[in-house]
Order: sequence, then C-alpha cells, then structure tokens
Amino acid sequence: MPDWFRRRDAAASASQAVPEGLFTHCKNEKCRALLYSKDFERDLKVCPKCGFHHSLTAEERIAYTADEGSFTEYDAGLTAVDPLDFPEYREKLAKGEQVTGRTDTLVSGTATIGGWPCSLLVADFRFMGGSMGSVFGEKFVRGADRAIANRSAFVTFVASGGARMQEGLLGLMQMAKTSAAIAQMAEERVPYIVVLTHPTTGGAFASFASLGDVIFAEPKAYVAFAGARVAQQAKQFKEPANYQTAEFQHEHGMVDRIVPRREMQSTLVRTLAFFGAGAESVAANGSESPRRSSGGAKGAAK
Amino acid sequence: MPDWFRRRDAAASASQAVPEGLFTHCKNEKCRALLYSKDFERDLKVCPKCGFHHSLTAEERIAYTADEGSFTEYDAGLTAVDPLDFPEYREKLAKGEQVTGRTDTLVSGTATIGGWPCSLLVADFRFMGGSMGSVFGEKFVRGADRAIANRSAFVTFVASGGARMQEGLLGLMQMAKTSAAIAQMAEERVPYIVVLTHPTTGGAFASFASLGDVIFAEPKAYVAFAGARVAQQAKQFKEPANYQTAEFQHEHGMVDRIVPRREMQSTLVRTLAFFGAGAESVAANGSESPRRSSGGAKGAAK
Amino acid sequence: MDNMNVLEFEQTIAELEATIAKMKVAAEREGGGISPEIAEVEGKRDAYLRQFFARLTPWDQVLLARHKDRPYTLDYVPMLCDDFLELSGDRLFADDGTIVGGFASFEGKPILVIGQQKGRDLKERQKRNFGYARPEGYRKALRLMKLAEKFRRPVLTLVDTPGADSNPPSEERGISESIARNLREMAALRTPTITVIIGEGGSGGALGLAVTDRVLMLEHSIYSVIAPEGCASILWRDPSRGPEAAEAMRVTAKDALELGLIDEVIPEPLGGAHRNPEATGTAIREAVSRHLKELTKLSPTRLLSARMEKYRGMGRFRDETSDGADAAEAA
Amino acid sequence: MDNMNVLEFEQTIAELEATIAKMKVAAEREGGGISPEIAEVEGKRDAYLRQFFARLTPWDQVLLARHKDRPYTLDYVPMLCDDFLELSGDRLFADDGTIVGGFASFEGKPILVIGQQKGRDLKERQKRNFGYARPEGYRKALRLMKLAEKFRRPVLTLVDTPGADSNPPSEERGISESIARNLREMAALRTPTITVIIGEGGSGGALGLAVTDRVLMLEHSIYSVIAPEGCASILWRDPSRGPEAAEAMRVTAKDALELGLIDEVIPEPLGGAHRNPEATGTAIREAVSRHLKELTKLSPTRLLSARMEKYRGMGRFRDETSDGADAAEAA
Ligand SMILES: [Zn+2]
Ligand SMILES: [Zn+2]
Repeated sequence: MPDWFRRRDAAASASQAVPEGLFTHCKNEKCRALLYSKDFERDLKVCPKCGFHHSLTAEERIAYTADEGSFTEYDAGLTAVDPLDFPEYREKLAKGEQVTGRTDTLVSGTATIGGWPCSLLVADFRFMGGSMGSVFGEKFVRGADRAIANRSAFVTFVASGGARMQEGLLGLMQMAKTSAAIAQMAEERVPYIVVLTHPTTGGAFASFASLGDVIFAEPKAYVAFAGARVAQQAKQFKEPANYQTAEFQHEHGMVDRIVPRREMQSTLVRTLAFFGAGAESVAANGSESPRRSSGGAKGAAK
Repeated sequence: MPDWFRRRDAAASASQAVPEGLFTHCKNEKCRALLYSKDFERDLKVCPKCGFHHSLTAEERIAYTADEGSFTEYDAGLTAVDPLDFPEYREKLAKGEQVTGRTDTLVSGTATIGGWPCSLLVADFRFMGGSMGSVFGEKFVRGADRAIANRSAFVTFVASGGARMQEGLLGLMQMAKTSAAIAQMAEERVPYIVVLTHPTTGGAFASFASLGDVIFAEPKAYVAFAGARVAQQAKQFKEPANYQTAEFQHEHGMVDRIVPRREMQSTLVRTLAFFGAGAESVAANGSESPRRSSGGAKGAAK
Repeated sequence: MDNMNVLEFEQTIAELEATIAKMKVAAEREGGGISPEIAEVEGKRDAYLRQFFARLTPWDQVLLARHKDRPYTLDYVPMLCDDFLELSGDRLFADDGTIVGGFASFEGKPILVIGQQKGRDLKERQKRNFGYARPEGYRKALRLMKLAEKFRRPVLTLVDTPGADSNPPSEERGISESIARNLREMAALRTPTITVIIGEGGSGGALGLAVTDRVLMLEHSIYSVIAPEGCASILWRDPSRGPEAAEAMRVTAKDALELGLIDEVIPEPLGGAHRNPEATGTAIREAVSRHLKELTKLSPTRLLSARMEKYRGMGRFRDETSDGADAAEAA
Repeated sequence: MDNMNVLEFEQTIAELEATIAKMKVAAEREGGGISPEIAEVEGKRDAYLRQFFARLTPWDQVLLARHKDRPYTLDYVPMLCDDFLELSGDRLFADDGTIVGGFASFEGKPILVIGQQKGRDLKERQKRNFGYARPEGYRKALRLMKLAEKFRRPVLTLVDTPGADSNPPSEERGISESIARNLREMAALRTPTITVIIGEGGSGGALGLAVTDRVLMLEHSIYSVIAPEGCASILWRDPSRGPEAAEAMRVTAKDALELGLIDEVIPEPLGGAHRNPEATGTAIREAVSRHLKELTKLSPTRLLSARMEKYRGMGRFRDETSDGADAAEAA
C-alpha cells in the first residue's frame, strides 16, 4: 500500500479536494505538485504529474459521469434517525450535512450515460466515511427498484468504510438489505455495475461492492476487507506487494479492470452497450440503441 | 504419494486381486502380510494389517454395495467398435474381455442400496484401465436416463485413466457426453453420487468424476488430473505431501469424505436418505422412506 | 457483587459450589442425606445466580457469549440431530475447518446443518482458526446450501464467530467476495432456512451464514456490527472501553429482538448455556422445530417473498420526501 | 520435397521469396516493372505451395497448428469484433492471463468473446503460461459465460492450447474440477455458443471452452484427445513417434469433420493462416456470422435440446442388446 494512502486514511474523513484559489497542491504527499486549478478541474482532479486520483464529491462524480443535464435526484429527503441514541451520532450527522449539504452518504437518481438510461448511486465519503446506515440501505433498495422498473442498468460508485457502527446491528443489516436488492436485480436480469473508488472497505466490500456483474476500480484506490485499524492480523503473515489496493484486488480476480478516471465514462458506455437496456431481448443478441431520457433538472429532489 | 502407488501404477493394468488359494499376500509392497483368504474376503479385500484397499472387480464392488439380489444389469451388449482402425485397439478390447468377461469398462444397472433404488455404474479398471470410449459414454448416459426416469439416485464408482486414446477425438468427447448427462440430471434434480477409487485420473477426473453432488473417495486412492507419465511438470514446483492422493484432494476441497470400504455402503445409505427418492417433495422436507424395488436376477442382462 | 463482571462472579459461584461439594462428601461419610445446611447453601447459590443474572450488563453478555466453556456447534449438533454426516470442501481450493456442514436428520426428516466451530483446546482452536472463517468456509457453506436447495431440504445454520478471517491469505482469496456472495445467494435460496446464534455473532463473518428466514438467538449470545473493542478503538482510540461500546451498540439478544432484527430469543438455563448444555440443546431443538413447521407450510415463492420483505424492511429512517409526510419512520 | 515436413518446406519457400525480393529490388533499380522472370519464380513458389499443401501429413498439420507465426486469439479479436472490452478475474482467486475474455461487438451486436492466448515473445509466453490455462482461467471463462447467459448475449470461444496446466499449483486449486464444471455448465448455457479452434485443440484443456452449439475448426488446426507425443509415449514409450500417433488418432480438422464431431472446417489461405492473417480473420468472421444467424433463430429451449442431442449422440459403438439388432451403430 503506497504511503500516501496510509496518510490519507489517518485523516478522519476525506477533506475537500476542491481548491479554493487559483492554484492547488496535489494531495499525494510524495508529489505535492503545484497545479493550476483550471487545469486540475479539466483533468478531472487527476494529478498530471503523478496520476493521483483525488477524491470527488458526489456532485463532481455525477458531473463527470452522467450526460449533461440528465441527472434527476431521488430520495434526497431520506434522513438518518438515531435509533440507538448512540454517543455523538447526531453530531456526526450534523457535521456530515454541514460539509456535504446532504442528509446522508449516498446521492441517488436517474441519469443517462452516453445515452443509456441508468439508475445511478454515488457515495460521498465526506459524509461519515461513506458508512452504511439505514438511509444508505434504503436509498440502495429504492435505486435498485427504479432500475428494475425502468429496465435500466444500476450503476454504483462506492467509497465507504463499511457498516455504520452508530446504528449497531441495523448498520450491519444494510449489508443484507443491499445484497437482497441485488438478488432481485439478478432475478430480473437488470445489469448491476460497480465502480470502486478510494476507499472501499469492510462491510461495503463484503456486500454490494463485491457483487457487480462487472466491477471497475480507480487506480490505487484502497480496497480491502479489513482496514488497517481493524485487522486482527497475525504476525506470521507478510503483506504482499500492493496489498489491499485496487491493483491487488484486480490481480486476485476481484476486479475486472482498473480504469483511469479519464476513461471511466467511456468504459461505462461500452459496458452498457453490451448489456443493452436490460434483458428483454430474446435468445439471441438484440441490437438496442440507447434511448435518451428527457434530462431532468439536475439535483432537483422529486 | 506412497511408494506402493507408484509400483501399482507401473503395472499395465490392475491385476486380479482375487487370491486363488487358501492364503493371499497383501499387495502393498511395504506390507506383504500373509492373509487367510476367507478373512481377506470378509474384510472386503482391505488388508487388516496396513489398511491397503485392494482393487475390486465390478462384480465384487456391486456385491459389496447393492442389496443382495437387487442388481439388474442393463446395456451389457454395448460393444466397442474400432472407429479409427487404431493400432492394437481390437487386441486390447479382446484382452479386456478375456480378463473381465465383459465387453467394456463399465457395468451398469439398477439396484437398491439399503432399500433406496439407484441407477448404479461401476468401472472395472482391468478393462483397458477403465478408459472412456464410446461405450463408456453411452452406458453413462443411459444410466443417467434411468435415474431420471425412475426418480432414483445415480451412483458411480470410478476407476479410470481417462479418455480412451484409441478412439481419438471420440474418446475426448465422452467427457462432454457424460457431463451433458449430468447437466440433465441436475436439471431434473436427480441426486448424483460419485465414489472415487484407485486410480481416477485425467479425463475422468476432469469430467463426470468431479461433478458429484457429493464425492466420496476410498483411502489413499490415486486421484489426479495428470498421471505421472503425462504431466508436463515444470521443475520449479515441488510436489506437496500426499500429492495426488484422495487425501490431498480432500484437503483441497474436491472430495467430501474419505470413506473406508467397510463404511462405504452405510455412508451411501445415509446420503441417499438425505436426498430421498429424487426431489419430488415440495418446498420443505418430505420424509420419504425407502421403496424396495423387486430384486432382479443378479447379473442378468436385460 | 455489584462491581463484578460475569466471569468474576462465576468465581464466587465456583467457591460456593466447592463448599457444597465438600459438605456433601462429609454428609455422605456420616451416612446422612442432604442436610438442611446444604440445602441452605444451594439456595443461596441459586439466589445469587438469579440476582446476578437478572442484572447482566451488555459486557457480561459479551463475556458469556465468548465463555470458554460455552457449548460450540459440534456440541449442539448431536443434541439437535441424528446421523450427522459431515461433508467438506468448497470444490475450489480447500476445506475450512472453521465452518462445518453436512447432512443430518432433524425429527426424522432430512436437513442440512452448517455451523461455525471454535476450538476448545489449543490444537483444535488452531484447526478451527479460532473461529475466524476463511473464504473457503463461506464457499463450502454456499455449496452445501445450494445442494439443500436443489433437493428442497431445509438449512439450519449455527453462528459462533468473532468475525471473518482478515489475514492476507484470506484477503487474497476474496474473503469479502465470499461473504457478499453468500448474502445475495442466501437471500434467494429456495428452501426454508433458519439460523441460531449460539455464541458470538461477529459482524459480516456471522451475517455470511445468517441471511435466513428465521434468526434465533440464545439468550446470552451477542450479535454485533463490530467487536466492542474494535468499536471503542475506532471511536475513542481505546479498546479497553469495549464495555461502553457494547452498551452503545446494543449487542445483546434482547436488543436485537427489540430492534426487530431477529425473530426469537431462546432462553438459557440459569447461569448460562455452559451450566446445562443439554437443557440448552433441548430449548434450541424445540424452537427450531416450531419455526421449521411454520416455514415448511409456505410455498417456495411465498417463502422467498417473505424473506425478501424482511431484509428489505430492515432500517430506521425518516422519509421527508413522501407526500405531506414528515416523519414516516420505517421499522 | 517429399521427405520434408512443413517447417522444412517453409525454408525452401523462404529462400524462393528472398530471391523474389532481391529480383524486385534489382528490377526497381533498373526502373522496370515486374519482369517475366519474377513472375516465373513467383509462379513456381505458388505451385510448390499448392503441391506441398495438397499432401500435408497429419504431423504437418500438428506443426502448422503450433506454428510460431500462427495468429493467436488476440490477433483475431480485432479482425472479428469491434470494441473489445477485456474483463478479468474469477472472483475467487486470481486472473489467468492464458484465457482472455470480454465484451465485444460482432457485426454491430453485443457478443461475449473468450479465447486462449499463447504468447509470442518470451515475456508474453510466460504471462500466458505458454497457453496452458489454470483453474482460474476456466473459472473466469465460466463467470463471463454466465454473464452472457444472464443478458442473453451469444458466446464466441477461440481455442488454442496444448492442454490445461497440470503443475502442482493447478492440481491444488482443482484444475480437473474447473474443466469438469465448464463442461456441465456449457452444456446447459441458455444462450447461443460458438467455438472456433484456431490452433491447437489440446485435450480437456480445449474441451473446457468448446462444449458449444457449433464447433468450427480452421483448416490447419488440430483437435486431439492427447498430444501426439503423449500418446506415443504411453503406447510405445517413445515420444518421438508423435507423427505416427497423430495419424492414428486422426487429429486434423478434416478428420474431426468426418467423424461428425465438429460442424465445419474453415479454409485457410494457401500456406496457412500465418501467411495471410487478415484473409483468415475474414473467413472466420464469415463463418461465425453464418452460424450465429442460424442459432439466434432458435428459442433457448430448442437451442438447448439441440445441443444436448448433439453431445449425447457422440460415440460409435455396437448395441447387441437391442431387440433383434446386432449392429445398431450410432454416430
Ligand atoms: Zn501529484
Ligand atoms: Zn497390508
């Protein structure tokens, strides 16, 4: 695992990657290149010097992925309660809301990608480390239901530390809940596409994030079952090279492709073209062409 | 792999384990215990000193497995032709027939095992090393069809060196043919039980012998993809302990249980009790009791 | 007694029981029966037990769930079933001794049993990887569950694990994938499925065998999103604050039932399962039998839709987007 | 020329072509066009080729199938398809570089392509394990085929392997099981499937990708129950008698067609695929297109029953038990 991953993990949550001024520094500690902010934006926040993929907000991810103006948000009003009266949970929710302007980790909606209609789900790691609470699970299930109803693909960008401790067993059960929704999509032959971004660990990787019909990952994303802080790692095991990176998971058969951010949208389009619009086509290969959805107002809650 | 396996493999085909006289020697070279033939028979040809499981003829296997008088043979008249006019094939067939009194490797029929009706298939390694030619595949398919028609389990005792070279590509295709029949049994939810005996290698292990709903093996049977003579083994690999034994395959998840011959029949009965008579029962667990079939004349061709 | 945890308290009980044993030996030597003095000390012991167990802390429950004498899967299997025929192997890579499974007969009918097994002595604990299952364990379990589905046999899983194995070899072989796949496949398994959490229900490692129609918990077992020590370590950077975390996360069987996430709590004998394994086994058998009878009445389709509904309904949140509603809280 | 094998013969051709090249350079220097002399030598070359290729021995076919310049899977894929998006991993253990697969577009329609890839230079040959696929290769292939089935996309497999990997690590991870499972699953895959054997169809390692609706072979490819050298080694304890074994086992495409075990032989350009890869690619594309059109007309049910019938019918034997019949020979 590269050093800069450890450093970034040490930070309580991903800090805003958006530079305020005319210039910004690459956040890779080994690089720290000074970048002209406009170029940095144009490069999708990938450092041209070292290739470091900076974390994105949900809004940035959607802007880089969905066809312009095609995104319609759903379920924005789903809001966490504090079912266990857990210490400091409300404070953390408030802080997450302050940073992201949203009530929880996931942003869910419909969009087209290269003309293909999709149900799209994007995690914002800044909101409590992308953790899976009840709102996460509910948004996931409703997004899956929309994919089924619309016979469209379900595309998920993951960045999550796993189940949300602050909801106790309810948090753990979101692993079962999301997986059950995926079983229903499978039954309905609705394509389910996962993109792993930095970082994807624990309960997320051990449930919905490992179950994609195809799984892509951004370069050098930290992808693991057990984060360094949790692992009960016995002394006799040596960490392999690249341990717990996207590249490691790719080598071990868990990830289809490492896809640089610059190629992500086109890779999704090529994938959606294979799946077509769901699987209504008979025995053979139908050649559906993408159906353009009417672009909804971006970010508008429905 | 114990030494005595290598020695046995070196023999062109398994020699008859039936002792002619009052006494017989254990065939394990490291043991060679002198055994009273009646005791040896009573012990199912397992050496009481060293536990060596001597090879059985198909008739012996059937006698040790099927309820007395329950076995009815089918398809005994299926006979190999020499489709490629392959050197010495006819001679080998004649020799196999001379040794076994049968026209090919497999003996197929119906029987009950602990009262449970089964389609039973037993390979006799003495006939051309149990190799899979066209007759093998056809007997397998017809046996599977009988299991489907009777809603009974299909039980196979394997001892085979793999596809029969002397039938060229037709031999290889018996791997596909047997596997296709297994796909049909799976579709029909007919239980398919495999018992690996010494030796099971090559095309047999890479097709029907690896596809049992459950797979049992006799102790220390040689079970492998590539026999020593065929392997293109690169020098850098060290053979693990127990390499290519039934125990090795068990450790590596390929075999459910190592079952001593003495326990084989009862293990099969317990397994058949789980499966019941096929899978007609609804959602839940029906409690079928075994249906006794009318015992056919042993060995009678139909 | 108030400041003791359950293990310390057991010392007190052990001392009382030693006294009782000595008194009995003495009484027998003198030829007498159970003297009133002995009955009095026994009564005192039971009162202590009742008193203490009426006020167990969540941390006591954690300690009980992990108790070294607590019965394990292979202790219960012969109490629950006849004729257990263990099967093994994932048909891919290995056999994981941490998860055992096989055919059995439950009240005369075929059933598939799968359970997580901790080891009792050091040698067995190593064989069982201290209860941390590896990818091949979850994959073996799935193979066997698919076999049960194919032949329409019910599945019973017994859960007892601190968590799934997270060492590099398990990471290399896809421990995450193996759990995730089980979650999805169990949600869709077309046969009745029942889980009993008998000890530690540790996080995803437990859930990987527990997406079933009915989840029952022994009274002193726990079910937790993360080990309390791990939670304390992340929240407060202090693993010794596990007791606080156990309380905050509500890890007990009673909590899980109140949250609507499990279906029943199976009572344990006074003092915990290890004080009377047979009685515990009987209680489990009775409960499983009852639930199994209900489930076997359902068609596969109804079974699946009920299971789907159950897991899809898990969560508590406010939905402020619903028409006019401001606080539609789902359970 | 009569005693040459195909590789020795190619030397003769290479010398002729060197002569032609020199003559052309000279002619150009002198400003002239193709002189009658050049045309004559070229005619001679083509006549040689035709003459030799009309009488290829089975062993020549083996040498051609293994020819170092023969196009491999990744050479053909861009000729056959547009927009190949390679996918990887078995979701269990690793990614095997010997078997490649991914989404592609064939004549404008989505298709899943899987192929065995040998390496051309030493580095790539190591990466591709010299064409010997490992368990994770077959498992990746199956994962992708199941994906194609789920979304009702046809599957095209390109076969080119000396055999499956039989080294200890592959034995440990169940190379037999991985092939066997593919045979069963491919027999039941609910989507049209086509195989083209482009080079070596080596035993079970080839069959593990070739239980399909239509199996086509390039003219100079081979399909064999065991490598000729292996057969000779077992039969005569002399691997150098491979040429005899190749003849006895009838390993050529023509033989396989005559035995009714494959569906079509795709002609190669004179001198073999390596002398004109593009023309070979075009011929493959045309044949695949034709068969795919036929298959896509069938419902999944009819597709499956035809496939089942095909594989269940493979075998030649005498059935002396049939009523009155003494020689009912199946084909
Ligand atoms: Zn940089
Ligand atoms: Zn002996």
